[in-house]
Amino acid sequence: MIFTPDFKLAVGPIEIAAASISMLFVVALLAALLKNSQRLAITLSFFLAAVASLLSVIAGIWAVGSGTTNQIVLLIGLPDLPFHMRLDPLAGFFLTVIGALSFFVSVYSIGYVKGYLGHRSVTSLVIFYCLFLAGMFMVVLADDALFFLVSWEIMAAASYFLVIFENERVENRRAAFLYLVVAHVGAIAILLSFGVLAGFAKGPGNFGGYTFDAMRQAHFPVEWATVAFLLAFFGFAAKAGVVPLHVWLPEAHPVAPSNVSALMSGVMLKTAIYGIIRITFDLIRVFPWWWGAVVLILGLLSAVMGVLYALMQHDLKKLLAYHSVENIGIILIGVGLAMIFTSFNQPLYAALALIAGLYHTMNHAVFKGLLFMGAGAVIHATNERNMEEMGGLIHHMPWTATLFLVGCISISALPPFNGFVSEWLTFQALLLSPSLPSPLMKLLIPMGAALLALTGALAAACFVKAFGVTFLGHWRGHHNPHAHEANWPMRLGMLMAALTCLGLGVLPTFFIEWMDVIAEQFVGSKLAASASIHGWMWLTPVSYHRASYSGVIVLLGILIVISAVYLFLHVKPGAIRRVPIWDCGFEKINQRMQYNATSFAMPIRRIFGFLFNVREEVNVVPHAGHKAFPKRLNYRLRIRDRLWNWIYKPIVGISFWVSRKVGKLQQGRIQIYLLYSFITIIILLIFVR
Amino acid sequence: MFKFYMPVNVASHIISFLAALVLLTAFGMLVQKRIYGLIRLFTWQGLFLSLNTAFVGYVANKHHLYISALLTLSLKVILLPYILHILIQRLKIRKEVETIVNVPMTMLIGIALVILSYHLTAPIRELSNLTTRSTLAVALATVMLGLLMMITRKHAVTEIMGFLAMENGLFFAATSATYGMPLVVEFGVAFDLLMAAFIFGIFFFQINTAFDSLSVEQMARLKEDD
Amino acid sequence: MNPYPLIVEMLQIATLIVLAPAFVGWVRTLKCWAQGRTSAGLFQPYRDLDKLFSKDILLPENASWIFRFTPYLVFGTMVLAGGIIPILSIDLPLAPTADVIVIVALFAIGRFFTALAGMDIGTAFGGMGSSREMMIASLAEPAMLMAIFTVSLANKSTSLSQIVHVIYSGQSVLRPSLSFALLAFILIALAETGRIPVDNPSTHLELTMIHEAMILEYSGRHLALIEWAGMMKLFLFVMMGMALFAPWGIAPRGDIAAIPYALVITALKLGVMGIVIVSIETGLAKMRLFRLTEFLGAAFLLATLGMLSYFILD
Amino acid sequence: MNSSTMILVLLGVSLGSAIVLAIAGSIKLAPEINVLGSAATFAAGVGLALEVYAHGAMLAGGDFFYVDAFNVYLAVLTSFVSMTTAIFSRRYMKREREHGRVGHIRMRFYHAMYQLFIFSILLCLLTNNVGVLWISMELATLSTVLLVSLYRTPNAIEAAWKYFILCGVGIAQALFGTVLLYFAAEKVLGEGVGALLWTNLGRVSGQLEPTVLSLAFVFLMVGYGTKMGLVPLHNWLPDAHGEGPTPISAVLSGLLLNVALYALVRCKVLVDGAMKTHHAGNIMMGFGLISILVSAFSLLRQKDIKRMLSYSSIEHMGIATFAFGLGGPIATFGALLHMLVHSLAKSAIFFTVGHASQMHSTQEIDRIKGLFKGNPLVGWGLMFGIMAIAGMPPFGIFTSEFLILTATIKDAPICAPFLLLGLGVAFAALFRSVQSMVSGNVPAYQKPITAAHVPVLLHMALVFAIGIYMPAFLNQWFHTAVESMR
Repeated sequence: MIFTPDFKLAVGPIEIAAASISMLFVVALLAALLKNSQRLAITLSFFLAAVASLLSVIAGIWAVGSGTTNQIVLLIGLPDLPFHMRLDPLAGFFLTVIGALSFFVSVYSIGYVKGYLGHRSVTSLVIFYCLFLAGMFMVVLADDALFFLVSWEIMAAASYFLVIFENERVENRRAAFLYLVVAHVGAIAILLSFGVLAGFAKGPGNFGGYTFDAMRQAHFPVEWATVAFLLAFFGFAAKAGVVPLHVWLPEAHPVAPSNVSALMSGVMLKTAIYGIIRITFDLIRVFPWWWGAVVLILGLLSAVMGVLYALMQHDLKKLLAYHSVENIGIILIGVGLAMIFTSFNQPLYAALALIAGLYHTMNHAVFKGLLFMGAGAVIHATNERNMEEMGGLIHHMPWTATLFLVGCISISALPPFNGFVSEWLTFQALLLSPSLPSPLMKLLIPMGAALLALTGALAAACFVKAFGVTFLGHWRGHHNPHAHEANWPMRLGMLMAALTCLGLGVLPTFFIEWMDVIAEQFVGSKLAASASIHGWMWLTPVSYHRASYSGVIVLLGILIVISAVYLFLHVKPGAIRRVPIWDCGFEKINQRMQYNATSFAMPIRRIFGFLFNVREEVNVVPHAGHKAFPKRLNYRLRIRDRLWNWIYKPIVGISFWVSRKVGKLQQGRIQIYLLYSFITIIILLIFVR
Repeated sequence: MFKFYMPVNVASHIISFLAALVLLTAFGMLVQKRIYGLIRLFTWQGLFLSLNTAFVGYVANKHHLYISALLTLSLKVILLPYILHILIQRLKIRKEVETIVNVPMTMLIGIALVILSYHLTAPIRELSNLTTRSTLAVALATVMLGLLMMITRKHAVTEIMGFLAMENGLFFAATSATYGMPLVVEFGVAFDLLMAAFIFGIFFFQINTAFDSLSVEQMARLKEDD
Repeated sequence: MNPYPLIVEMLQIATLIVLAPAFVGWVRTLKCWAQGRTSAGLFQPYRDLDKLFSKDILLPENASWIFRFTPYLVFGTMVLAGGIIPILSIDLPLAPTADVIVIVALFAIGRFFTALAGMDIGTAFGGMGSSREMMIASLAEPAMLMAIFTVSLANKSTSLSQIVHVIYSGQSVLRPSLSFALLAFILIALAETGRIPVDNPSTHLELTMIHEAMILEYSGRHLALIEWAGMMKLFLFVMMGMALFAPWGIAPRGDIAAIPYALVITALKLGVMGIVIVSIETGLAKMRLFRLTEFLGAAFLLATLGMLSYFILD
Repeated sequence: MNSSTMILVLLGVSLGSAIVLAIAGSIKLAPEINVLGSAATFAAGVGLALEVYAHGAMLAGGDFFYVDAFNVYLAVLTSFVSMTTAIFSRRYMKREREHGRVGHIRMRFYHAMYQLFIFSILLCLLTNNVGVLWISMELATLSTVLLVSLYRTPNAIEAAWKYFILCGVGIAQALFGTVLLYFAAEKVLGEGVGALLWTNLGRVSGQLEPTVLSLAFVFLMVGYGTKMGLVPLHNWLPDAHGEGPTPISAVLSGLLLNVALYALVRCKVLVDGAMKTHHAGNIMMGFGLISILVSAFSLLRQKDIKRMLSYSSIEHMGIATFAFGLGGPIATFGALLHMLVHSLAKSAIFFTVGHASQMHSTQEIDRIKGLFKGNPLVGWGLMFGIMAIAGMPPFGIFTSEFLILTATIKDAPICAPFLLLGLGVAFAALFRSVQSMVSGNVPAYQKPITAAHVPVLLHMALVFAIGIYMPAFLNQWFHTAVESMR
C-alpha cells in the first residue's frame, strides 16, 4: 500500500489501521501460496489475522479515546479520485467492534477450520476470510464514495464466496445467490445515493464531489437529501436485514462456516449501521424528523418480526440469524430515536439514544459472535444443524455449553450481562418521548417501548428453547452422539467473547465515557457528563433521579447472596443422591417424549400464528380395530416467512413474466427483425422532425 | 475541351425521368413474383442508375462520376445479375416466390413510403442548389422500398435482391445529393459489394445444403420465444 | 458515613425473607376460611420449608449443573430485588442499583433459569412447564413494563424510590392513567406470580400446571429455596404495586423514625392484599392455557389505555 | 520511426499476416504465425500509443489517418485483445480440429479472416475518413460472417445469415447517413475527400446544417446501432456471438462492438456541434436504456452460456451508449473506461467459457458443472470474469459503472430507477447461471483439458488493476478524449 509522500515517523491510529488492512491482504496472499500445506496455512493465517484484528482494535480504541481525526490518501484508485481514508471516532468505534470480534473469531478459527482438514481444501476459505475482514475494515475507514463502495462490495463478494464455500449443497448455492443479489441491489442504491450527494458537493476537478469531505461542506435541498437518504437507507437496510428486506439473511448466514457466520451476523451487519449513521449524521447533517421515524418504525418491525421468526426455527444457526434481524432492529430503534431527538434539537437525549444504539451494536457483535461460535462448536461436534436432533450436550461439552449460555443470557437482555445494558438505555431513551413537540411521536414512541419489551421477553423464551433443546435433556437424535468438546483455540475464542460480554455488562460507564466523543461530534452533546457523574459504578443517563443502574452491584449482589446461602446450607449438608427421573411416577420415559424445539414454540406459534405461513400435517395410521390408539403418527410442520409470498415470489414471478414477454421480441424470423429496423428508422425520423 | 451545354431545366427533366424509372423498377421489384423477373428488373435499375450517374457527371462536369457510372454498370448490370443467374441455375431454385403481405397492400405501403421520403427530404431540397436535388426523395424511397421488399419476402435470393436494391438507392443518393462521394469511398463501397456478392454466393450453397431450400422461413430456430 | 441506611437495608431484606412465608401462610389461611376448610395456620409454610431443608436431595441422573445452580440463583435474585424495592423506606443504599426495568429483568433472569432447569431433566412435564411459562412471560412482561412506564412517565423516573419520593412531594396527583395502570398491574401480577386464574400454585394436576411442572423434579433444600423464592416473589409484587400506586407508609427520605411505623403499615397492607388475592382466586376459575392470551391481552390493553390517557387526559 | 510509418506497420502487419495465412495457412505453424502477427500488431500499437502520449493528437499519412486520445486507446486495446485471443485460439482451435469440427481448409480460412478482421477494425479506428470508416466497418462484418458459420451446422448458418443480412441492412443505413453528412459538409468544406475527414468536420461542426445532420444522425444511429446490437436492432447479435467459434465471439463482443460505438460517438459529437441541442444524446440514452432493460430481462432465461454472454454485451453497450448520450465529463469518462474494461473482461469470459464448453462438449448452462473442482483456473476465471462484468469491485467495470450511475442520478434522475432495475436483474441473471456452472461436484462427462492460462490471467489482471489503480496516462487520455467531446 502506498502512503502519501509526507512520510513522518510518527505513527498514528490510522497508520496502524492501514497496516492491519495491508497485513490481511498479505495473509490472503500467503494463504494462496501455502496451498499445499493446509495445516500450516490455517494456523499461520488465522494467527496473523488475529494479530491484524488486534492492530485494528488498538487503532480504533486509540482513535476514539483521543477523539482525533486522521486522514490519509492512498495513491490508488482513480488518479483524480484516489482512495481517501479517514479515521474519526465513529470509524474508530466500528473498527474496534469489528476488530474485537474478528480477533475472537480468528483465534476460534484456528481450531474450527481444522475440522475441514481431510475433507476439502480450505485455501479459498482462508483467503476470503482475510479479504472479508479487510473489506469490513476498509468500509469504516473509507472517506470517499468510490472507496467506500469498493470496500463495501469487496466485503460482500468475499462473504459470498465464504457462503458458497461448501458449494455442493443446493441450499448453500441458493442462499448465497439470494444474498449476493440483495447485497448488490442494495449497493447500487447506496451508489445512487452517493451520486445525489456528490451532485451537490463541490470539490476540485470533476471528481472532487465524491469525497466525503466535499459532501460534509455541501448543502443539500431537502427533497434531494430525502432521495439520498431513502436510497441509502434502502441499501443499508438490505445489508442489515431490516424487515422486509431480511429474507436473504436467515438463508445465507446459517450455511456459511460458523466462524464466518459469526462475523457476518456479528459485525458485517454493523457496517450497515455505520453507513446509516455516517450518511445521516455526518454527511447530510440536517434532516427532518420523519426520517428518524422511518428508521424507528422499521427498527421496531424488524425487532418483533425477527424474534418471532426466530422462535419458529429449529435450525440452530437459522434461529441465531433471525435474532440478528431482531437485534439490528433494536439498534435501529436507538439510531432512529437519536435522529428524531436531533431534528427536534434535543442533543442530550439524542446522545442517549445514539449511545444506546451504538452500545447495542457493540454488544450484539460480541454475543452474537459468541453464539455463532458456540453453534459452530456444536455443529462441529454433532454434524447436525437441526436442534431436534440434539440434546444433552451440556454433559459432553461443558465448556461450550457454559459459554453458549453466557451468550444466551446476554442476548436475552438479562442482567448483569451486556445485552441488558443497551436495551435498558434504549428503554430510557424511549421514555424521553414526552419532551418531543410532536404529539404523534409522543404517543407512539412509548408503544415502541412496549414492543421492545415484547421483543426482549420473546428473545428470552427463544433462548430458553435454543439452549434447552440443544444442551439440556437427553440426546434426541437418531444416531449415537459422538459429541466431543471443542478444542482449545475454539474455547479460547469463545471464552474471550464471553468475558467481554460480562465486562460490557458490568462496567458500562467506562465504555460509555470512551465512546462519548462520537455523540459529542454528531449530536453535539456528551452523555458521560450525566451518565457517569456518580462514579464508574453507576450508570445514570440523563439524570441520577431519572434512572440508574449498576451492573457491578447486581452481579456482586447476586453472587454474595448465592454464596452466602450456599455456605449457610452446607454447614450441615444433606446427602445428594443420584436417582432415576421421577416424572410424576411415569416409568417408561424415553428421549422421544421430551419437549423439542417445535413443541416448545407451539404456544407462541398459536398466538402469533397469523404472522407466519404455517402448514401443519398430521398423519395418523390407526391401529387395526382400535381407532383411539394410533399405530403411528406423523407430524409435519412447515413454517415459511409470509414475506416470501408477499414480496419475493411476486418479484421473481414478474421478472420471469417480463422476461418471457421480452423474449417475444425475438421470434427467429428475419423479416420481423428487419421490420424492427424499419420501424425504428421511421419513428426516429418522425422524432427528429 | 468542347462541351455542349444543355439548358438546366432540360437536364433536370432528364434526371427526373431517370429517377422516376429507378423508382418504377423499385416498385416493380416489390411486386414481382418471379425470380428471373426480379433479376431483370434489378438489371434495369442498375442500368438507369448508371445512366443517371453518367448523365449527372456530364451535366455537372464531374468526370469522376463517369468512373462510378462505369463501376455501377460493370458491377450491377453485368456482374451481379450474372452471378445470380448462375446461382439460380446451380441451385435449381423454384421460380415462384411467395410474399408475406399481399401485393396491393405492399403497394400501398410503398406509396406511403414514397410520400414519407418526400416529406423528410423536403427541407434538404430547399438547401441544395444542385440540379439533382429533387431526386434525393427518390433515393431515400428506393432504400426504403428495398428494405420493405426484404421484409415482405421469404426467400434468401429475394432478400439479397432487396439488399442490392437498397444499395442502389444509396448509390443514387450519393450521386443525386452530392454529385457523388469521393472516389476512394466509391471504390471501397464497390469492393465491399463485390465481397458481399461472393459471400452470399457461398451462403446460398450453405443454406441449400443445410436446409434443402433457400426459403428463409426455416431459419427461425434461433429464438427467444417459446 | 451514615450507618443508618445500611441498617435499614438489612432490616428490609430481613423483613422480606422472614415475612414472605408468613404472607403466603396468611393467603392460604384466608383461602381455607373462604372455602370452608380448616387451615394449617399462618406458620405452615415455615414448617414446610424447615422440613424440606432437612431432607436429602434426590437428584435426577440427568441433571446438569444448571439444575443445581438454579435454586440459588432464583433465591439470590429475589433477595437482591428485595433490597431495591422500597418496602420500609426509600432511603436504601441499594436503590440506585436498579430501577424498575432492572427489577423486571431480575425476575426474568430467575424465570429464565427456572425454565432451563425444567428442560434440563428431559421430561415431557419439564419442557411443557418451561414452554408455557416463557409464553406467559413474554406476554406479561411487555404489559407489565407498559403499566410501569405509565407510572414512571407521570413521575419522570423509572427508579422506584424516586417515584415514591415524587409522589410524596406531591408533584404527582391521582391520575386517571394510574388507575388503568393499576388494574393492568394486578392482572399481570397474578400471571407473574402464578396465581389463579393463570396458574394454580397448589396443583399437581398434570395438564394444568405451569410453574409446578418446571420444578417437579426438585427436592430437599433445592426445592425449599425455590419455594421460598416463590413466596418472596409474591411478596415483592405486592410491595412493588404498593410502591407504585399506594406508597403511603413507606418511610420518606431521611426519616429513620418512621421505620417502625412503616413496618406496621406494611403488615397491614399485606393483610389487605391477602384478602384481595383470595377473593380473586376464589371468585375465578383457572383458565385454559390459550384463554390466557385474552387475559394478558386485556392487561396489555389496560396498560396501553393508561399510557394513552396519560398523554391525552393528563 | 514517425507515426505514419507506425500506423502503416500496425495495419500492414495484420494485412500482411492475413495474406500470408491465406496463402500458406495450411502449414502447421499457422496458429503460431497468427499469434506472432497479432503480437507484432500489438507492439506497433503500443509504439503508436507512446507516440501519441508524447506528442498528443496527430494526423498521419497525409491526413488519411488521425490518432487522438480517443482512438489510440481503442487501437491498443484492439491489438492487445487480438493478440491474447490468438493465443487462446491456438489451443482452442487445435482441440476443435482434433474433434473434427473444422477441417484443414476452414482452419486456413479462419486464420486469414481473423487477421483481416483485425486489420479492418484497426483501419476503422485509425482512419480520418468517414467513408473509409464505413468501408472498413463493412469489411469487418464481411470478414467475420463466414467465420460465424464456420461449423456449418444449420444453427451456425442461420446465425451467420442473419448477421449478414441485418448488419448489411444496418450498415447500408449508415452509408445513407454518411452521404447526408457529406452532403452537409460539402457545403462548408467544398467537394472532395476533405469534406469527409473527421478533423475537418470537427472544426466546422458548428456551421453544418442542423436539419441535414439530424436526419443523418438517425441513419447513422440505426446503422451503427445495428452493429452495436442496440435493442431493437440487436436480434442478430445473440445468434452470431452464440454460434460462432469462441475466439470469434470474443473478438466480436470485445472489439467490433466498441468500434461501432466509436463511430457513433464521433458522429454524435459532430451532430451535437451542429444542432446545439441534446437531441442526439437523448436518442442515444433512449437506445441505451431500452438495451439495458431488454437485455437484462433476456439474460434471465438463457440456457446457452455464450448466448447469455452476448446479451450481456448488449447490456454493456447499452450502458456505454447511455453514458455517452448523457454526456458531461464524468459520464463520458465512465463510458470510455467502460468500453475498455468491458472488452477486456468479456473476452476473458469467452475464453473461459470456450474451455468450459469444450470440457463438457456443450454450451448448455445446465450441463456445465463443477468447474471450481474440475479446473480451478477456468472456474475461478469465469467467476471473477462474471463478477467483473456484473459490476463488482475491485474490477474496473465497477469504477466505470460507478461514475456513470452517479452522473445519471445527478443529470437524469428519471433514468436512474431503470438503470437500477436493469443492472439488478442482469446481475441476478448472470450469477444464477454462473454459480451453477462453477460450483458443485464434477460430473462424470466432464473431460479434462489443458486450458490457455495466459490470456485469461492477463485480461483479468488488467481489469483488476484498472479497478484499483488506473495509470496516469490512461487517465490523461480519457480526460483529453472527454475534452475533445465537449
